[in-house]
Amino acid sequence: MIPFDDILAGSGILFAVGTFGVLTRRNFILLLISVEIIMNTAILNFIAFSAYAPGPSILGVTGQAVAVVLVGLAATEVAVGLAIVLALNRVRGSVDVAKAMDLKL
Amino acid sequence: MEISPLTILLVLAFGGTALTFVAGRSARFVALGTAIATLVVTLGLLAMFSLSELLSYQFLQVNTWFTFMGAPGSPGLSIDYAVGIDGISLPFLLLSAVITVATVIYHWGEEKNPAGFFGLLLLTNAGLLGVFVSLDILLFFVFWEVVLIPMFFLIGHWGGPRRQYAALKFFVYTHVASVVMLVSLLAMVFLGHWPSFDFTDMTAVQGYNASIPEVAQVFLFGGLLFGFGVKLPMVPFHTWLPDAHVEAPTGGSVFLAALLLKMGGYGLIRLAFPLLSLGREALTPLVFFFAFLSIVWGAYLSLSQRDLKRLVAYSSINHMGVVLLAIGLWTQLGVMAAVLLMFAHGLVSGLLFMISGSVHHSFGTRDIPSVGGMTSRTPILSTMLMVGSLASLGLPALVSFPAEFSAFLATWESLRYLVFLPLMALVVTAAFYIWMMQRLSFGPPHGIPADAKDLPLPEMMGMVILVALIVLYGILPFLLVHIITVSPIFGACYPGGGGVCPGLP
Amino acid sequence: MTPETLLMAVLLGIAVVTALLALLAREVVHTIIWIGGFFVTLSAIYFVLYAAFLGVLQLAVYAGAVTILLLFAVMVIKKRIFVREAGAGVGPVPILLALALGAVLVALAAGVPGGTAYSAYDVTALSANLFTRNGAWLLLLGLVMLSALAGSIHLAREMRGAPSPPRGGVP
Amino acid sequence: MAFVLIGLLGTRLKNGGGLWAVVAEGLALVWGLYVALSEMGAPLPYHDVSFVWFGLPNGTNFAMGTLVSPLGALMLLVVNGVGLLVVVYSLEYMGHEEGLPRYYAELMLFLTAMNALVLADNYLEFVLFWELVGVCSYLLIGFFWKKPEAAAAAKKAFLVTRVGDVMFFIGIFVFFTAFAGVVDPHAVLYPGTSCPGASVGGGLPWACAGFTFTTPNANSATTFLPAGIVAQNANPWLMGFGGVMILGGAVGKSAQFPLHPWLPDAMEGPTTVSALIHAATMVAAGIYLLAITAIFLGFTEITSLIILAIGGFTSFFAGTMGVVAPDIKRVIAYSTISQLGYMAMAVGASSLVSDVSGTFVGPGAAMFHLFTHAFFKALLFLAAGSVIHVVGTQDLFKMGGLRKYMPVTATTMLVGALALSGIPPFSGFFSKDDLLGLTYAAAQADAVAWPFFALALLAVFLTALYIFRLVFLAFSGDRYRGAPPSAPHPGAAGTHPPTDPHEPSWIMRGPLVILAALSVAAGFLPLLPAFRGLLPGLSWGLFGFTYTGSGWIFSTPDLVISAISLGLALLGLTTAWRLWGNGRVYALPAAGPLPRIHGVLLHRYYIDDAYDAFGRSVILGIARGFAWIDRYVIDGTIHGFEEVFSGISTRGRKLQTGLVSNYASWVILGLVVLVAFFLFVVPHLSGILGGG
Repeated sequence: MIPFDDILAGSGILFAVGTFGVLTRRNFILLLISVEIIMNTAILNFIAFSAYAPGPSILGVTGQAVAVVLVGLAATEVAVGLAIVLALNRVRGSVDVAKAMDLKL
Repeated sequence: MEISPLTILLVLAFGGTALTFVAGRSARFVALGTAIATLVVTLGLLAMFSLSELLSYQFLQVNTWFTFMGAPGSPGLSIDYAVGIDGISLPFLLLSAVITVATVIYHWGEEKNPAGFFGLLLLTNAGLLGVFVSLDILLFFVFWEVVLIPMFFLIGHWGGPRRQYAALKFFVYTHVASVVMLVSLLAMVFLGHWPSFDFTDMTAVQGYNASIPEVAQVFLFGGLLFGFGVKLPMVPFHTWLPDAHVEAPTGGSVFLAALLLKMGGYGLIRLAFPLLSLGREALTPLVFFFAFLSIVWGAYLSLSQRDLKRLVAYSSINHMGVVLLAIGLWTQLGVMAAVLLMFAHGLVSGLLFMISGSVHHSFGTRDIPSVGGMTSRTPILSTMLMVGSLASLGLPALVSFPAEFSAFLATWESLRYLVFLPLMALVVTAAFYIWMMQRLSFGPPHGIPADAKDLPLPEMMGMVILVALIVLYGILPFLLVHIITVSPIFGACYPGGGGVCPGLP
Repeated sequence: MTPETLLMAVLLGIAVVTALLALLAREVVHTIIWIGGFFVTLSAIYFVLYAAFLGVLQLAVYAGAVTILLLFAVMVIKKRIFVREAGAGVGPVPILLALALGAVLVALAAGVPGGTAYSAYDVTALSANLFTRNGAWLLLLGLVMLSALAGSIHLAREMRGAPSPPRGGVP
Repeated sequence: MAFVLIGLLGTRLKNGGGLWAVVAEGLALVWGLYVALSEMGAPLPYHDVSFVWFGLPNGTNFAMGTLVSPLGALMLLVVNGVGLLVVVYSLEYMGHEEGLPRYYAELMLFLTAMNALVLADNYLEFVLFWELVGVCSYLLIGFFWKKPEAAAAAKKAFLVTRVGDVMFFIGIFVFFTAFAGVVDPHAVLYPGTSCPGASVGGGLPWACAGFTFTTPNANSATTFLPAGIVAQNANPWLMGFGGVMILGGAVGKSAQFPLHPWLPDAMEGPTTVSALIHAATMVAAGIYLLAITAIFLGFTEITSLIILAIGGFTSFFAGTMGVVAPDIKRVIAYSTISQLGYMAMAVGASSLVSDVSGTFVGPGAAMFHLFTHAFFKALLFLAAGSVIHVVGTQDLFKMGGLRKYMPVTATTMLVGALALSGIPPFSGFFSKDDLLGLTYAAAQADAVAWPFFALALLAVFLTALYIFRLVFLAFSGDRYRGAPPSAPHPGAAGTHPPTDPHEPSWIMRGPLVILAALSVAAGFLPLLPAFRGLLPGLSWGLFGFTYTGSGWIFSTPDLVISAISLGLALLGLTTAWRLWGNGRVYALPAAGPLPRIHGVLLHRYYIDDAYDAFGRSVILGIARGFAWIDRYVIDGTIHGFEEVFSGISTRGRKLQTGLVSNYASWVILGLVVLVAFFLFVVPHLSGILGGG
């Protein structure tokens, strides 16, 4: 008997933690890490639901399959993110997002 | 997997578009090649089209693109790549292909970034083909948007002095309409619990929609009416049209009037009217109101215009008002007339906008009072103007006549004495064309620059193609009508077609 | 409370704590250590949920590769990149928002009943699924990775001609 | 036989000169004669070819085909006979103009359309060629397009007839629905004709019933008439309405009272075109329509009375304007309107009479007058054309004494004038006598018709007055009033300065002589039994003696009417001689009511001005008003929205701090709200939207 509500609640809290990081940290690397936390909660949910699906079913395996894809996606994202960090550091000499306010109109 | 010819058509159209974009200096050859290839495939479809397959779409190809899994036990919702045509979409395909060929030829001498220009034209065409063949709501919407974007750039980059304003107005109007349309379509799918987004089986879809309560249907129908009506355009949502037409380059105007407006009417016939019967019944008076308003409004506004392009633009509003009226009647005669009239209007308004463009090239202005007696200097252009005007006001033996006659006859059958209203507007329509011709073509020449030239060959070729079709289908309308009536909307109404008409009374 | 429930609660608790510590740590190296712990904890949760392959994947990709990558990035930048967060920088709004989000998500989870996890998905079933039915996604992922690769290289190369950064401008 | 039509079209496309046109038209005439002769042998309509023009799944078919009927055969004779002579005449008359290929092309299209109209077997086809005839007349009237007046006249002709066409459309719609789709006028005129060639086109319903609008339920022409009467009884209002609408079409085309102003203006076209329009093609189409649909129009008495009233009034009304017009062509134009009024009156009268006696007399009298009128009107126009050709002006007061320069023209013109005024033994007398007798009978049946009968008699006087005014002003006397070599009338057809007026060549004189001979002979044709077969219900009378086909019947009222009309005509003739004969030019008294009346007549009762003012102020006013609303109200509303949104966004852009964290905050806030919405609100909504 797996307590799915616990898992979902836990992943919800983790999601909130990640969000907190995104909202408050100004270091780009930490931002990246926060996003990774959020990503992982999503993967966790997929796995939880795949386990929750009754029986050997297409739905169950598909959940895991999607999770695999997501792991790959998240890894890619880290790679690109770090490339950006390097570029940012080279151009601005800082990885502080507050200083990279190019989005302002 | 069976590949439908329609898929080949789409691949051809989009592939040719891509090639045109990168073709650089030789873009016009690539564009013409693509356009002609598209036309050939369309003619092939015309030849292969079966007149006896009355109840289903032809050249059907349905592949599930992906499926949203529903909760365990519920069927889920699939998005399909579903294409197919019937007699209602085939004329539009033909129109689209022909207009593209004619426009490319007309613009043979385009100087300003031809690769971009022809590429965008072809992209519009490809999107239009997609709209007319797609039988899945999301696919339909995707192609719908594909059509709108290149037109924005055509107006905004190649247009006249106020092109920025016009392009933005066009964009905002059509996208607000698109959003409303999309929301209504999605709501229809969800509220009706469709198993997939495709609507290849009209009877089945009508069955799903029967479970939608009337209140919701009225809202959905209203949303679709607005979404398609802006495109049509119906008064009072029409003011984007004159601006867009006036500022757009000639080819853009031709596409706008001849093809983009038809998307609205096509959407109404394909989606709004057959699928939402309760909403239709409730809102039909509103449809008639808008239709009459558009007819009268368009006619009178044309009369007050000085700019030739604006005049033609407002006359489009008038004609599309008749189309809306004919669709609104929702009888066999009415729907047939609407499709025929849209086809006719596509050819005729395309011709008239080409003429307006040529008038502008030759005389440097489109202001009607400041040019006169052009018959003596540019007889060919003047003749074309006369043919176009006479065709537009419904001269027999030209394609508009059977269409308008049927539309008004159908109106009489359903609405009796109300037919006076559009018919009186018909007199005004005749008045503004005849008056325009009197001022532009006849009388002693004035306001004609010394270097005014008659039509260059490419422009004339473009027009001649359209004139030939206008005459052909004017004399032999059954060539088209026989096709139009082969559709699931008409299908079961044939004797021996099953007895129950799912679509039309 | 079954042992499984207890185990799960403990693991989730560890995950939350490590994640928080990672975000609140003062040194970036500490952050990376904590986040490594977080990844390992998640991998353990996957094992408990009978998703063994995912657990291994998590260990290899996240706890291994990603963590090392982060560390590597820190080393390349070669600065005290950890910017000390001033207390004033964290207003009440983000915290409140995060709390609200957490509350909403927990409320969302509350209605879900428990169930028995199915244990028989082995790597064979997974790969069969992944390479047939969901092959398109894998293909798509490949494309994304390829373009990400190209993008990363481009980002690295782009800066060669760029004006040199104002060195020493960093506190 | 449609082959010949196609041949005509083919010729039209490639012809560059008039000879082709002459050949084509000659062939058409030969064919018309052949058709007419065969119809005389067997006076029943028959179908030739037909096909579905387009059709619908529910069985509604719109067909095209040819139907040869006695009336149609008569019209073929008229159209192609006059057409041939006009084309021959054009060879010289138009010889010096620019754009001849265009002229002949349009002329041939005009004649082709008219031929096809006559042969049309249903209303849709009829209206198709009817419109085509209208457009051709538009093009031909505007042939001298450099003249602003010509362009304006062409516009007027098109628009005024368009109003009539719109009514005609509605009339067709009415009949289409009232008769369950079967609308074949010929089947009514000749009861007993049944479904010939039912196998044509695979035995579809339309092959029967006269290729008409048909529906699956009503495909038998033989049962048509009773069904029609049932329909009439069921809804007399609708039938009357439809009849009036059809009449509207005919009124527009035949230039009857409210819609007449285009015809005098149409004189801006070449004279040959005027001859064609007035004698054989355009205006005749309106009367032909009235004739073949007379049975429908007669369903309600009020419709018949309206027709009679319009016709009678127009005949008088146009005559008054003809008396003062200074332009030679306009005088003849008014006479056309007046004579068409007679024909319309006869159609109305025949319906009234048939109501009383229970048998349908048919519009034979009207068609007979159309037949004779075609010849003498073409004659008058062509003679006037030859005068204009020679003297270079259209102003009657600048002519005079032309008889000695151009005796042939003068003589033929005189023949035409005598025929027009109805003086025996010229053809106009016989046909007009029939009309008046019929109207008298109608007046006995319905007292409302009396005033119009009186007006028609007055019009006889006026006819003689104005036509002899023309003849005397132009030809009599010794003095030529034009100041030779006057500047040619601007743009008048084929002008060269008249240093010495002389007769034109035989190419122009030949048609005049032929037409003059026909103007005499046409009156006696009804004595031939074969010819009578073409005109149902026609009687031929001479001073009270009516020839019935087998013997003579005498009736006193007929004698009285003949005598009165002859007396009035002679009175008009002598009055004209007193006022304008022998070189006199009647000068108006300076005082009294006459100058004022003259002014009103010269301004055509101000009707044209009223129409112009209506068009300019009301229609254009509405248009400008709509344009204003479009610009300021509708677009203004849109721009108002724009203001609001741009105001919001100006404020909103301050929220764009550029800090990623802040953007993220908004995203999260949105997420929270959305999730909360779905969690707490949506469950309550689903009940409202009915599932989902």
